[in-house]
Amino acid sequence: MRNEVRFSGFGGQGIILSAVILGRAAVMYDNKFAVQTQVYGPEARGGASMSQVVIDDEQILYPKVSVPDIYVIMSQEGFEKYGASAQESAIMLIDSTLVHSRPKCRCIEIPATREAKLNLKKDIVANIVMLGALVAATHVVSEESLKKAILDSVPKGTEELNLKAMQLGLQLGKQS
Amino acid sequence: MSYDDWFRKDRLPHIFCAGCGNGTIINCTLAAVDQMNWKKEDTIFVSGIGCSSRAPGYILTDSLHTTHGRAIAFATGVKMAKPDFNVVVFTGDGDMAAIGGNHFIHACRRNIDLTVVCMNNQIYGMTGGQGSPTTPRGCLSSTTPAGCNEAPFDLCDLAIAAGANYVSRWTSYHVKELEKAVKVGLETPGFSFIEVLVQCPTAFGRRNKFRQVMDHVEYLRSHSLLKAKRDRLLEKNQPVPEDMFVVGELMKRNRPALGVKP
Amino acid sequence: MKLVIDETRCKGCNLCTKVCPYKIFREGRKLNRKGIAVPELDRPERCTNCRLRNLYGRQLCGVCQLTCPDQAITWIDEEPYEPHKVAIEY
Amino acid sequence: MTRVEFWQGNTACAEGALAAGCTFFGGYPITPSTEVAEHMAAKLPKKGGVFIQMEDEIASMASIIGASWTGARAMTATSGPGFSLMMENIGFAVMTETPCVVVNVQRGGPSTGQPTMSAQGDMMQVRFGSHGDIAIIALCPATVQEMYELTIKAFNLADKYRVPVFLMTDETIGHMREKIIVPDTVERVGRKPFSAGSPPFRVTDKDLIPGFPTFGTGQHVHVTGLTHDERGYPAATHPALHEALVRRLVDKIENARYEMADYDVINPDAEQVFVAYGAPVRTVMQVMHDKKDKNIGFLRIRTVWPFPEKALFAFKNAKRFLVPEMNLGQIAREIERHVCVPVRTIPKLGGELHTPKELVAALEEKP
Repeated sequence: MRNEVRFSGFGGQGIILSAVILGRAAVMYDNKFAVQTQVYGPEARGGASMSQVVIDDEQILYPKVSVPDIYVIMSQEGFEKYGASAQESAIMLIDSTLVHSRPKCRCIEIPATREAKLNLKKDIVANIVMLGALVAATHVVSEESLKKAILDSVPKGTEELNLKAMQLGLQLGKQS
Repeated sequence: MSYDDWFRKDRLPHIFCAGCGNGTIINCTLAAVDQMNWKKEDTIFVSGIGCSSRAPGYILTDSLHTTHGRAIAFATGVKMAKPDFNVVVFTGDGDMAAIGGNHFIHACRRNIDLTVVCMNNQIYGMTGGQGSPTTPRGCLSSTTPAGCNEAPFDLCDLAIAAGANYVSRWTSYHVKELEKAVKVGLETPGFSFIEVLVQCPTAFGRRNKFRQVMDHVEYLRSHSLLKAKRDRLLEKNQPVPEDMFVVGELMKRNRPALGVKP
Repeated sequence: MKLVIDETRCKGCNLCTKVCPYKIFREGRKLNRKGIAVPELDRPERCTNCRLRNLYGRQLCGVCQLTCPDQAITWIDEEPYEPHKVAIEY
Repeated sequence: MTRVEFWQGNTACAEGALAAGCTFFGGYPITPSTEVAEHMAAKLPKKGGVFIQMEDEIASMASIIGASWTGARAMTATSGPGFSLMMENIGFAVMTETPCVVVNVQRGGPSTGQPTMSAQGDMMQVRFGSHGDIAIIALCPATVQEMYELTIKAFNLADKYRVPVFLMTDETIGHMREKIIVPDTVERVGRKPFSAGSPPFRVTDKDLIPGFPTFGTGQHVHVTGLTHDERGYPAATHPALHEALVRRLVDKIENARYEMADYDVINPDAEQVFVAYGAPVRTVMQVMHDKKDKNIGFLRIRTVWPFPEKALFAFKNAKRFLVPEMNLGQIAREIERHVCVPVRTIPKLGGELHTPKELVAALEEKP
């Protein structure tokens, strides 16, 4: 089964890293195939940042995302640029702290930034909260794989914080 | 062993014009190299394009005759890949200061352990006498028929400002001093730059009142001002003659260098 | 020691005639096979290097050799070595 | 033991170079190839190699040629504008038969164009960009796995044929992260040994490749970009010698075109045949997978130069060749030279990969 996941937010939120972690979880620990791509360039720095992951049980041929079925949106501009056109069958996880628009498709509101700030005192891990919620809501990769991929990817010394963020995300995702 | 052994004898005589001083500079460089007791197989001569750059073709070592202006960039590759090698670059004023100016200043900045001998004939010799970045104001060349109206580069000042460890200037008349200067350059770790003003009877002299080879050599002799003398003049607040150029060891220092033999 | 000029390399620039402190070179008058007037030696015994190099065991002057752009000037050993008696003109 | 990684194309390229024994990298930052240099900067010194950031791409190319003569496996990586700057020294490498690897992560041109977008616009430049008649080898990966494998192959071909070898990839593959299986050993083919004492550029073998007289081995070889005789000495005004030299430099590559050809022929009986290299391969594969039609053939090329024209003749029933390229039809023109049936270019500019829909539309159009 082919899943196409699109992450968008503003530069500095760790949008690209989220996509890399998700792809890594699928490839390294779920024995699946994944391709991660992203928008490069100056417009992706100050403005809306976007990254996509294709996850499939089979070899991925066409590597680009054509119609995403899962969205993770973490900024209003990101929503407008990369989320507003979501088709109705898609699932969209929205950081409800930062995005006030809502799509036509199924929408899961995760107050990731607020919760990260409240519970972990660090809103920098909001992206990991969103990843946890994403996995809880869609099971696109397993929880265990996500955990390992996060540990592979985050800076040394922040492992515990990031795992807490993931747990928080999983909880929030399961509740919704 | 004398420096004569460093020539590819089957290639001599070389293609330089009668009276061209490039051969003199090759002699002085090889005499200095010979005193270093370097092995031929560990010594690499690199050059770009131009009269000066034909020099490595007459020297019995591995040699790299490259593209216009890029000699120092090629030499950087050789030296960085194999710091054991002794790498000497022959270049000219057009080759090094015009098209290769960027490579030159960056090699000085890196202070990479090369010795660069620049044969400055103040003109493009091989292409037939066009103005170069070191053609003095007022001098005639085939592209400055009314006299050069641009200011020339002071290559030594450039090298010092850019960070070279050793910088000196001599002329093709000062053979003994040049030989010593090259030797010090070879001994100094880091980037060593030796500028040699050289007569070019065919392309420069002919247009600039140095019809006879010796006239030009005599000009180089009489217009070179020893650095020590210049410094004395400055000390005494006396004017330094404007038509003279300073010769001697202009910089010797020991900044951290790149690519030095381990 | 004996100074020799390699006619096959010399291009006739006559720089040697100007740089030698003892003026042992003078401009050539006869053209050789290549059409070059190779400088001639004028009382080469006056050359310090020729006379005294073997005695001191090192190069004594050699400005002509370094200057010669065409690598045409060298010294060869004379066999058997015979010291020359010369009167030096100042 | 192989291992699985989730690598970016550019990382895979750098890792491939490290696995191939690359010991010298001279480069200059340029999007979208910079990650290759960054990865090499981090890893190469730890393996005893040398990374140097040069002042421009001209110097980068020069430095790897210099390094190569010391025996190093040397490489640089760049993109369009930098690639254009390298052209003169690429010709020098061809003339002096210097093995080296140049990675070109292609982006949209001309000029500064689209630094962060994908293109295949340098396919003709790599073949004909340097002045004079040259022959080079160019490889085009379509997956991150191939980025790794073809980089290794590039080093082997460069050493074997004594020629610059180009990894002509594109932003799509260079920037994409994908699953890759990393082998624990790789094949290395070194340079032909030099028999001491013989003239350095004398050729006695049928393959027209002289042995490599590495600097520092006492061969006193003179390397010049001028037309040279077998001793390496300039002989620039000798017409017969020049012709013989240039013909040899071209023939040693062109004569070996089938030996180094690397392509897949899928459905050789088909009437409609896709030909692709680099990123568009992925779209064609998607179309082939979705359609499952034996009447659609596919020639997937990895060695684009020298062009393996024989591969086209494998499709005996071909009525039409369809060539999706991220340019206005550069390799399509090469294909046209060899076949008598129509060649439909499917050009794509703008920096995005062809979509399967676009290829299907071209496939289904009435002739």
